[in-house]
Amino acid sequence: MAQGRWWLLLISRDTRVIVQGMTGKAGSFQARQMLEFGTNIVAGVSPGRGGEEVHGVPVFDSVEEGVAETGADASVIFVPARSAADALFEADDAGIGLVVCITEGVPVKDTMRVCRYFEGRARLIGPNCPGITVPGECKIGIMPNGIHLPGRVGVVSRSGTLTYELVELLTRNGIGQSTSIGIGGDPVPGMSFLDALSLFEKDEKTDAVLLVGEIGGTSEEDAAGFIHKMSKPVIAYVVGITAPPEKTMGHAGAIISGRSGTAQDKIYALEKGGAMIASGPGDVVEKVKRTLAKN
Amino acid sequence: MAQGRWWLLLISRDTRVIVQGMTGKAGSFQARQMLEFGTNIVAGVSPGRGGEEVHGVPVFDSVEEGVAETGADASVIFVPARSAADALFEADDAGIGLVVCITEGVPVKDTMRVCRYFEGRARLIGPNCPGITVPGECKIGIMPNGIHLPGRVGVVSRSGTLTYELVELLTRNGIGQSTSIGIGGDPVPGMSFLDALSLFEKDEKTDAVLLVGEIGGTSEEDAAGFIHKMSKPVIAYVVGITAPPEKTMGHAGAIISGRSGTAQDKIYALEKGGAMIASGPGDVVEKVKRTLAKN
Amino acid sequence: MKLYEFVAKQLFRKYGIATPEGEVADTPESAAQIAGRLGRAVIKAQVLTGGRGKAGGIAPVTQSNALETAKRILGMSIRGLQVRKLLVEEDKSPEKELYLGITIDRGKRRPVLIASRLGGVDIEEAARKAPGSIIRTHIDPLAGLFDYQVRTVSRRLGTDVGDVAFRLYRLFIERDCTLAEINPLGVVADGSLCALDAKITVDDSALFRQPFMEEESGSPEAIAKKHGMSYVALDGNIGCIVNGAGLAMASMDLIKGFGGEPANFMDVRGGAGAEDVADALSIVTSNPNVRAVLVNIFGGITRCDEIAVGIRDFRRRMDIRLPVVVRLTGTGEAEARRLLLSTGVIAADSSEDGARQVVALAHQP
Amino acid sequence: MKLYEFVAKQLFRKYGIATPEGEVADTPESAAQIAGRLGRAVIKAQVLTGGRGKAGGIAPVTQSNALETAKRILGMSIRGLQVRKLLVEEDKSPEKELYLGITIDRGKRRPVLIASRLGGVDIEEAARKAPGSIIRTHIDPLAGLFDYQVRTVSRRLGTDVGDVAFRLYRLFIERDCTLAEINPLGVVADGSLCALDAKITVDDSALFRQPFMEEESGSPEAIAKKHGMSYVALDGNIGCIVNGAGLAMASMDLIKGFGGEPANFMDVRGGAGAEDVADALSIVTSNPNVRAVLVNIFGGITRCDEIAVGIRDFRRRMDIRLPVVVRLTGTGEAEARRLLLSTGVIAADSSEDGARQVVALAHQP
Repeated sequence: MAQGRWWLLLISRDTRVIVQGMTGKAGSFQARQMLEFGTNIVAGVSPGRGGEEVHGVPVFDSVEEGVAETGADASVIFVPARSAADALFEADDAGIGLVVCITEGVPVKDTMRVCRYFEGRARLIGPNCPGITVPGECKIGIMPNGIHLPGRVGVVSRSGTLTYELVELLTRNGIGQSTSIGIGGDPVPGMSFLDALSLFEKDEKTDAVLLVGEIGGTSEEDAAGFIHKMSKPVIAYVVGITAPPEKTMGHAGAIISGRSGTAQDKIYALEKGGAMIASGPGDVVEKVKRTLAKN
Repeated sequence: MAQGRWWLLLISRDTRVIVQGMTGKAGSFQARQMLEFGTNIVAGVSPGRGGEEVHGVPVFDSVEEGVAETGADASVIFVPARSAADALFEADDAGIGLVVCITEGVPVKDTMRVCRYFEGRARLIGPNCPGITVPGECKIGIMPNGIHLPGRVGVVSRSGTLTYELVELLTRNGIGQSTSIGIGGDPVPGMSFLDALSLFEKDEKTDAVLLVGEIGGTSEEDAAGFIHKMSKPVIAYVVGITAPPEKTMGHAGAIISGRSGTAQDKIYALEKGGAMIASGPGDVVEKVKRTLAKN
Repeated sequence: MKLYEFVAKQLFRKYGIATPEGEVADTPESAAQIAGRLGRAVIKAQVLTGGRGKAGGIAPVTQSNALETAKRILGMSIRGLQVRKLLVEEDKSPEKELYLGITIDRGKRRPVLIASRLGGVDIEEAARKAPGSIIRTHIDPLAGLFDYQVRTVSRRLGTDVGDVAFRLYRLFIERDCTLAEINPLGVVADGSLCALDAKITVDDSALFRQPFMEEESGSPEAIAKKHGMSYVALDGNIGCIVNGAGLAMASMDLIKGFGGEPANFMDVRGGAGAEDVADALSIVTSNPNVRAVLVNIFGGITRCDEIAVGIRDFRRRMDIRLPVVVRLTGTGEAEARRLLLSTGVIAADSSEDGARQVVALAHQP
Repeated sequence: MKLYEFVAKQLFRKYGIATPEGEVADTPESAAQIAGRLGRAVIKAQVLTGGRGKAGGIAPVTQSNALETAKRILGMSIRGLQVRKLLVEEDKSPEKELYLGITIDRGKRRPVLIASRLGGVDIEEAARKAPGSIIRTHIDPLAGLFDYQVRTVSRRLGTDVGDVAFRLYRLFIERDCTLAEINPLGVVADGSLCALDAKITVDDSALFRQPFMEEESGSPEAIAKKHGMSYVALDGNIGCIVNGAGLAMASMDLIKGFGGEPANFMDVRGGAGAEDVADALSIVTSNPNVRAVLVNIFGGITRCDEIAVGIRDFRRRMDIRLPVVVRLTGTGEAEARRLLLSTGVIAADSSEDGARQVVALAHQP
């Protein structure tokens, strides 16, 4: 209930993470991945399963109990879409400061209600997102373990696998990441591009930012105006140039309506805002490299 | 919509006040009283009456327009009970920082919704309250004009006329007030005793606080624990000692249920918390005088 | 406004909360007839107060003693309230009795769902004796009751009350309740839940948008309410007419402090005019115990001169010999003093002065 | 999911929003019969796309030309969609045409009520031509639409749309809409409001709690949806199977960049297994234009080895000669490579490499 539980940009090895939906298939699998990454998972939550253990981590009936017993301050959500909003409300009520919602297919009404409820309280990443990773420190989400490398590029993206691909490319080319954030592709996301850019701007461990956008909505355009206020360079890559208008490209909610939201519009806005535009994965690596060399 | 528009304790002659319901009988009458007091009323609001003037003050159709045209930062509400909540939402949405709701008979559900909506945004005094007065500076509400005297005693009270009586008594005895706040007698008030005490504690112009409580609820008890944390003395006067249990004493929502909420309980809690207890209006004056002399 | 148990149960059924089958009767004969149809039945006095059980106002009946029991209860008065209606219901004999209620937490400014395994008893008593048995869940008034909250309550109760809790909350919100209570909530043989008692209080301020009928009644309380005032009869002999509940209670405390006994609480509210005061005087002086009256008005919205006109007119019209002490201060004070000069009322300088004088007058033989 | 106009109008009526009287017909004869009963009528093609008016899919009819018009429209196809149903309605001839709609402002994370005096035209066009004519009101998703907001909208419109706006918002929220639009909202002769057109889109993610029937259809899009995948047919000749919408679009962009043309968009989503990939291959290769297929999987939740099994099984089962370029990386990558060794698929190192290779293969004669 407290006001102003805003999260620092960097989660760390000390962040105490709860996994909501820990006894489910995805929750259990991803919890193991996170543990292997080094994430400090202190508790799982599954109603009616309190007292059990998963991967040696105690499971509680409610987030409140989990927080009381373990002092958890972050949570990651793997519960089914129809109960995701409820799990989010529960996490916030229990005083969790950062909630990452992996669940896909959450009704947009539920997400709007949650976002409104979280105002001034918990910070939400997602839903339908890969989460946040600080290489060498902590991963809250489902990004694959092997792709990261500690470094000084902040990555923020609306997509999942495309993010993995780009992060891995950076890593393969020796470019490390300060923090990678997948904000998710749902029409209404908790954290926006703008939010992420503001955080990276303030983050002392970040020298440059890679923003990966896609068609639909105006989240990229909304963030573009902030770029020229930033002291750090931003490289932007936008996909969906070949997508025909008025078609829905996948569940990501990437709907083009009218002229706004096309890849061209986004690229135009981002370029005007001061971002360097990359034309493809290879070009992303090149531009990031060149930018870091200049700094 | 901005976060953290918390009001300073002291309204001043520079506070720009909007009167919602300005063309109504009570609104118009009280607006004149406030103008005579010296309050800087910059606008009235009455839907459908935009363009008119009352006492030379322009009237607008909406708070939003009033704020846009006049830069108002506070508002006082005289609209009927059934539309009071709507007027409160409107004031907050328009960016008003302090809203005083005079209206009596607002359904408690509406007040709860408004209080929740205002969290982290506008500050609410009332409903069903006399408002706030800083002698010599600004009055937002309906306290009679002639009773105040600038000074260093903060007054906070749940009742209306009893407050006037006590403020006038203080004044007649040469004891001035820093700020007088009538938080209102409704079951769910915006500003609570605890809120008011915290403000007075921080206020450099206040040396001592007079708290006037009455039976019902546990607002006095909730504030009592804070008193011993205060650096300033608190004199408390609680009415309703003769009220029989399980009776509703007036519209003030002063309902005694079970043992909690009786005048005796409140006096016990306040005394334990460190307040000096006054037995009647005369004793209030005596105790305040003695306290000020000691400081 | 409190609702009768049978009205509250009608509401419960409308919101899908199960109650025992039953009907209302106002004669012993019809009560016995209903009981006969139901088989094992309970007869419950319908009065708007607690403690009916202890007072003998609730009794299980058989075919043979239903008439006699109904007669007995219809003849009772409980805490001063005459029993005029009976609720005759099937006797459910629950296996468990829980408590489930929603009220308002004034300090937290939110509705609070209260649940306990200890149903069927006074919840405040249970809270004192076994504080651990009370489960409190605060509800966000914008977002509503969450699934996880109800799940937690059910887990702690050991009984799934999810469905009833959501229905009760919907009723509470849609009907502007300040209290909606099921005590006991019975768990019956087939495991289903049944509201064995029902207590609902509706926010008086919300009656304009709620379809409940206010009870018609000629009581002074009801007359005062109709005039927009608050009146509560008490045992003393000093009538009080004050504007503002706080000042009214302060005046009563002062009267008591000077050795007097208030005959009533009366708040004429802000903005009262001449006629309102005359009405207030009629109501207060309709109490035969009243030996003296204190009118204590602090003008603001209420104008002292209007009050004075009301007092003057009332005294002219009614030719009442009761001593009246009047303390008027604030807006229109000077004019008020002038108006009251020739009316024979006694002026007071302050609340304390007024209380002192009226106590002295009431003590005169 | 988009609703047909006639379904949306049924919903409107359920929520108390007035619509013209009318009925649905699927033969010219029944359309003519309904038109005859209504008198002055309009026949409207029921297809899930805009631009019906411009395409001639909406026509006022008289008794004499109703049959002929119905025949003509039932024979049409609008933006590639065959007209199978007609809505025959009374012709209201409104005095004014307004716009009223609710959709979601993704940036503000709230529903937004949009109103305009310029009804009856494309609202995005109106927004471009006369931005001042568009009134936008954001709605708090917890607190709901406020009276004052609707009052302000009505004042700026010059017409009281309060009642319709509240009903439309209730529908929008209760039915999990992402769009609920009345364009035009007609002001008819007696001053009352009538929804002359209706456009509703329901959130696909909320269909589990909404009673709408998904249209049954044998289209590849529908089959993909049933399998939990997203498929959109395009004009090119390179089939694409990718996990993740972003990576899918990146792959398509790369294909285009190398001079190729994607035949489709397909996102197999996270956690796809062997069978899902086989299904995806069936759907993609059912398009006769496809000359080569790119499978681009970045393993995470999706396991590469599972994908490999799916590809192998599909190729064994279907004996399809189409060249398939496979790029797999991430979880289970090594095992996947081993599984695919003997299947004749072409391996790619990266998305760019895969796109380059598949374009080259598609260009082979």
